[in-house]
Amino acid sequence: MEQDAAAAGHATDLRVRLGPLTLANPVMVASGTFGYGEEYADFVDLTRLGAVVVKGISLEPRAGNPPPRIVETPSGMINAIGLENVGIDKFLEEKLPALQSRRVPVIVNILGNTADQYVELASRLDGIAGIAALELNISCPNVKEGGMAFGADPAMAGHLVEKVRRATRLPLITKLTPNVTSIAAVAKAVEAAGTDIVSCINTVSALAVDAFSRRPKLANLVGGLSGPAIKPIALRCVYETVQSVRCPVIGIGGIASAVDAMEFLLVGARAIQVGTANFVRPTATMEILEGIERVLRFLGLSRIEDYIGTLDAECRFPFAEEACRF
Amino acid sequence: MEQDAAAAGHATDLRVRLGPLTLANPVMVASGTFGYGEEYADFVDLTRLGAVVVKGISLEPRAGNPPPRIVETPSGMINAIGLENVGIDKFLEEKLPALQSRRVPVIVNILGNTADQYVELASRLDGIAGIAALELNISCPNVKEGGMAFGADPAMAGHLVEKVRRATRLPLITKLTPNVTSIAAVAKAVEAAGTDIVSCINTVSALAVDAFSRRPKLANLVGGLSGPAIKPIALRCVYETVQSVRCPVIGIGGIASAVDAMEFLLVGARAIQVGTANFVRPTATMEILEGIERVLRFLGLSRIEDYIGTLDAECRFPFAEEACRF
Amino acid sequence: MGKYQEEALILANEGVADTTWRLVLECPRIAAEARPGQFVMLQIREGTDPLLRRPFSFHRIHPERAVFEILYRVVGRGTWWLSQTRQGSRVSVVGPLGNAFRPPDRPGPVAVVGGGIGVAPLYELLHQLAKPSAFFGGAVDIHFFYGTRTAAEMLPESTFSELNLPVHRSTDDGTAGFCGTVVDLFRRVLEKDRWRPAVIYACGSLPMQFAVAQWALSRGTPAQLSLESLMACGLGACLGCALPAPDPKAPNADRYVHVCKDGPIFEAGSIRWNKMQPPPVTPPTFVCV
Amino acid sequence: MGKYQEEALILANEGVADTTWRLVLECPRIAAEARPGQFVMLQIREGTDPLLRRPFSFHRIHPERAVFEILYRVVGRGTWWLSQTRQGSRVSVVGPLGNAFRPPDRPGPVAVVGGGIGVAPLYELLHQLAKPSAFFGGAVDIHFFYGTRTAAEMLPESTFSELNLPVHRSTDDGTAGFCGTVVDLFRRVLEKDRWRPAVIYACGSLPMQFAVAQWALSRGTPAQLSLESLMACGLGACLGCALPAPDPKAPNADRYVHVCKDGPIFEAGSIRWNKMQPPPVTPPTFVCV
Ligand SMILES: Cc1cc2nc3c(=O)[nH]c(=O)nc-3n(C[C@H](O)[C@H](O)[C@H](O)COP(=O)(O)OP(=O)(O)OC[C@H]3O[C@@H](n4cnc5c(N)ncnc54)[C@H](O)[C@@H]3O)c2cc1C
Ligand SMILES: Cc1cc2nc3c(=O)[nH]c(=O)nc-3n(C[C@H](O)[C@H](O)[C@H](O)COP(=O)(O)OP(=O)(O)OC[C@H]3O[C@@H](n4cnc5c(N)ncnc54)[C@H](O)[C@@H]3O)c2cc1C
Ligand SMILES: Cc1cc2nc3c(=O)[nH]c(=O)nc-3n(C[C@H](O)[C@H](O)[C@H](O)COP(=O)(O)O)c2cc1C
Ligand SMILES: Cc1cc2nc3c(=O)[nH]c(=O)nc-3n(C[C@H](O)[C@H](O)[C@H](O)COP(=O)(O)O)c2cc1C
Ligand code: FES
Ligand code: FES
Repeated sequence: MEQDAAAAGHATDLRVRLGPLTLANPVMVASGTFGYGEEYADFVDLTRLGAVVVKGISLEPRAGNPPPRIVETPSGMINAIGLENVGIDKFLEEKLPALQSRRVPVIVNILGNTADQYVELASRLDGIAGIAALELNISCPNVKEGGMAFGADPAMAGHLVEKVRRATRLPLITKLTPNVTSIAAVAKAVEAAGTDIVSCINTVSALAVDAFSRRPKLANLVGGLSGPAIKPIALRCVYETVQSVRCPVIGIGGIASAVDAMEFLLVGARAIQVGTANFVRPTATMEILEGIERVLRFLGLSRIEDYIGTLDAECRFPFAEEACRF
Repeated sequence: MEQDAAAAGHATDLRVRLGPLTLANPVMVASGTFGYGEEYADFVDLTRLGAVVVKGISLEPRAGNPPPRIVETPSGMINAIGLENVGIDKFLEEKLPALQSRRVPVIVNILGNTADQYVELASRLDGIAGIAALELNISCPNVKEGGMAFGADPAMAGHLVEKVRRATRLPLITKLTPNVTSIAAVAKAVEAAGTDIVSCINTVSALAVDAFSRRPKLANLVGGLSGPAIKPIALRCVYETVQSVRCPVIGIGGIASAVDAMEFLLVGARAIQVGTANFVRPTATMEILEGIERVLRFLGLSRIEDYIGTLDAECRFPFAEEACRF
Repeated sequence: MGKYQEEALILANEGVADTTWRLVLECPRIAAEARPGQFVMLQIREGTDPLLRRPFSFHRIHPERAVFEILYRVVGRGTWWLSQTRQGSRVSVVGPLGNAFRPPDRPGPVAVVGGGIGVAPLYELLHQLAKPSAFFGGAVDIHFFYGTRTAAEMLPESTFSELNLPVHRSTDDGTAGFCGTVVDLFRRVLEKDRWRPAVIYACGSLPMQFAVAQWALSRGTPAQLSLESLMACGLGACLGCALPAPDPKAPNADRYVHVCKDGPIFEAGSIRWNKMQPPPVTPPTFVCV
Repeated sequence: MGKYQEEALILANEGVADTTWRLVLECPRIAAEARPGQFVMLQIREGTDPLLRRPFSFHRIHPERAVFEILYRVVGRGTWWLSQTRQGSRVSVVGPLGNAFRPPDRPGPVAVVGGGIGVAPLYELLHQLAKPSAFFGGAVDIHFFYGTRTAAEMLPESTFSELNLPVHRSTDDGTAGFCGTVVDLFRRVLEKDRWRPAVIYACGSLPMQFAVAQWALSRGTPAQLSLESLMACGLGACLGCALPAPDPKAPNADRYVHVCKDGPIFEAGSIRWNKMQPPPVTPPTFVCV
């Protein structure tokens, strides 16, 4: 990695517009993988992130699932944290102020068991300074109620988004699950219901067991698969979503390098979130940010907007003309 | 790996019953990853396999998709072969006799664009000696027509199975796709329609692109993800399927070692298929077979039937009683 | 005190007992701030297999040489590959993480109880306890109990000779020292010699730590235990490393502490032992399948 | 002739030119049956990253010493890690795979054209061509054309001295030999020296092989080309390594040959060049991200 590349960075325009939301650059962190930001302050200059998406917040504090909560799998991990979180009161009192003082856009990921809980969360967060957007988690596979139940059905998802839409003026991101027959159908439903932005994907429903003790490796049995293993699935979901809606799409899933991030932008994501990679390299987001600039410069582009969605899906045959002579 | 373990193997009873189908052991190879058997004859004693599932066969020969057809991903690969195959006539003339002479049960994986094509394939294969079962591929994500279209909808899948059921007396395996909201719903539908056995999973729909050339890495754009990366997804699908149907289930997806195979048996699969691992280690199936015996012996079991489906999903707390004193 | 991500240089990586290796790393910023009981997250090798870092305690800290050591047991793919890594290569290290052992908060003899690879973090602790004024501020009467399954797994006696303190040894199979578990030995010595530790430090398998905790709780003796959990981040972000903890206000409600930020050093009473689950034991023969 | 899966011992693994390495493997069964033009599938390292084996041609075969060599260019993660593997370790190898170069089927001078790392399989071919009676059954008039992008990437002259044949060199940037592509050089030499090869053997980048194929097809000269494709199995089972091929009966229908079993050596006319797609070129700077 050339050091000068990062230094000369300001030549490249990394700003991205996602409907009502404008970010200084497309690199965010994914909910649940970056705590409330402070946890990474020793490794990441938080002000340089496009946005910080905080751990999913519910009305009441949640204890989460019993351990074991995580297990490693080939190029991935399964988690069943069970949405342990401090609850909205403590979040607003303790966690948000620290983040606000860092001057980075904060996106609050919210989760409820019922539509009313989502609505209440959204309206309580509505007026608050320093919150750039809400991300509706309707796609968590690790909790018994709510979560994925909403996200797996286009009609239910649309219904929920409609209600939440009325409760807040904040830009609204709806986070989709890949565990459906057609992610495009869900994306269309939530777009019609008024979401400003769609983000995908949440984790892939998965299971791990121990062949010797004959017990599940997670107390919750089933959990959510994340990390590089799911990148090809995420990329397909993002591509399908981009093809089916007009609203901006945020790409998530297995992004661990600048090249990974560029792949999502290439298929049309207007921003990306880095999740599991933060665990592997706490400095991952900074490396990705610098890498994106480097790749753009290599490609001779000065604006990231000129790269987004430029996948060339046609087959071309460079030898076609000459070879036809024989 | 202790050599004597393999030698002493006959002490362990590896026979498994899958409804009308009885296999000498639960280790099969997955369709499309083992050619027509002959390709692996230098590495594998074919007679020792539970069964060989051949590459998907259609009525007419198929050329398959243009290259590139495969791409490596983290702990996995995506393929979009496009079901290249020799067609049923050449299969019966050239490929089947070679396999029959090896005296290994042959399972024929079949695929059509229409229900009628499946039916015709099934009836043509019905009377033929040396065919142990049919596997209905209603789950291939790499072809435009047929394939996954049937497998993604419980009603359509059921309808197809019903028709094929009437066309053959051979044991009928239906192979399910993981790319659905509820694999249990599809499994129930095909069971009700008369399938004898369910196998899962086929590949996971996925995409890979090249950030520099800005082109897809597969000519077909989308392909199917396989290999260790998908094992946790496959295990979850198999578990859900086993919980929802009474018919036997065959586990497929990312199996690369004996321990992997045991995990699928543990959640209730009555046999397994080894796919991508054959590419990585041509001898994989033999190593898995020997490893299964070794693990069973370690666990003090002499019959594999005593292991199948014995997952203990309860949480237990060994210190509970003593610790309560404080 | 910060946390760092450093590319450490491997100065040595050598077997010191059966399945037990010692890794010596040049890693200036982390070595400068490391305290006994804390740990690092180590990336085994480049690429995505294994994906997650692995946690290891500081076994010995030499800030003056910009070096620290870890002692590890080969139990799975990660530690197996680590043992194959050669001197002169680099590994990525994140640390120092977690809390540290606290100095004894009351005068009197100190018992340090290590089972198996649990000796790893205790070794630096013993050094700091034994060094006058560094950790405790005075000479301490230290009794070190050290047990393994068998003699071959035991660190050689010379490892401890510079510490100049009594080492009580046990092996489960009696091939060295007392025949039995290290907790049996601990109980036996205390009974025989008729003394009581003012403070206990312990690290080892979960059943062993449970036994120590029970002993300590029943007698009201403070015991600092180094506990483990599966970890993804080591930074308090993923919330993966939860252990059940008592909630004084609601004894039956679920409440969790997190090993990487609330620990790894816990008081015996701060864990809800009746909800603890030891990890499944995979037989070593299949470790590298 | 069988195929084998062997755990080969690495006797040497050393850089021989810019980004170019030579791997010497002790691998008795495969070395005994290997022929020039064939290849092996090599597992880079234990574990699932990278998952698939990588194909490499035989660069040199010494059946009498149970040894063969491969010559490889570091272009991605797999070849990078391979270059980090040390002498004394083992790698799993599957082979020998694919067809081999066929001896020239007509008398007359033979042209061997290698571009970049494409020189790898040609080296053993040259040895067999040059050895009286081994491959061709007589002394052959061999002309060897060898081009790289720049001098630093070129194998040292000494590599070819034992072959005792004319080596025509080119570099794209003119830092050694003729300035231009190896095909430019080939055309130029033929024009100047006024001879025509009876048979051509070639290996190199796809555009280079295309140029050779066009030249050969337009003159009716038989040309054996060593082609590449992404591979999963190397055994004809996955059908992943397809290349478009002409179907004499239905010129516009899709038909594919498979590099691992129908190739890697193809006659220039057996490929449908107007449907060929060169692989995307990833810049080397980002190769190890
Ligand atoms: C704070 C802390 C400090 C530790 N200090 C040391 C030390 O100094 N020396 C030492 O040898 N070991 C130490 N461990 C345990 C060490 O992290 C594991 O042995 C190691 O991660 C196993 O990796 P593996 O890939 O070889 O095993 P795997 O193949 O991943 O698993 C093999 C076994 O190790 C257990 N294991 C896997 N990952 C972890 C993990 N992250 N934490 C705990 N157990 C795990 C599994 O449950 C399984 O039983 C410590 C653990 C923690 C949490
Ligand atoms: C029959 C055959 C013989 C070969 N012989 C040699 C040889 O003797 N010496 C040599 O240096 N190379 C040879 N190659 C090419 C070599 O296999 C690739 O360079 C290698 O697989 C790249 O691996 P990687 O992990 O470093 O690259 P990756 O990071 O996987 O990819 C980097 C680049 O290499 C290309 N590539 C990746 N995998 C393959 C593959 N399986 N086949 C072809 N290209 C690939 C990719 O398209 C990409 O452009 C041969 C290929 C074939 C098919
Ligand atoms: C430990 C962990 C906790 C997570 N918690 C949340 C959460 O609270 N809310 C949410 O919407 N997604 C959550 N996710 C999902 C991630 O935000 C992300 O969608 C997913 O991990 C895929 O991205 P990755 O592969 O980059 O990790 C969590 C993921 C992990 C690994
Ligand atoms: C190259 C390739 C070709 C395949 N062809 C078929 C096929 O023809 N019919 C079918 O039902 N499944 C096919 N599959 C899917 C496999 O049989 C299997 O379901 C899938 O690969 C998951 O198993 P694995 O992870 O062990 O490979 C193919 C898979 C691969 C990788
Ligand atoms: S390991 Fe992530 S919170 Fe402790
Ligand atoms: S690589 Fe599998 S068929 Fe050629």
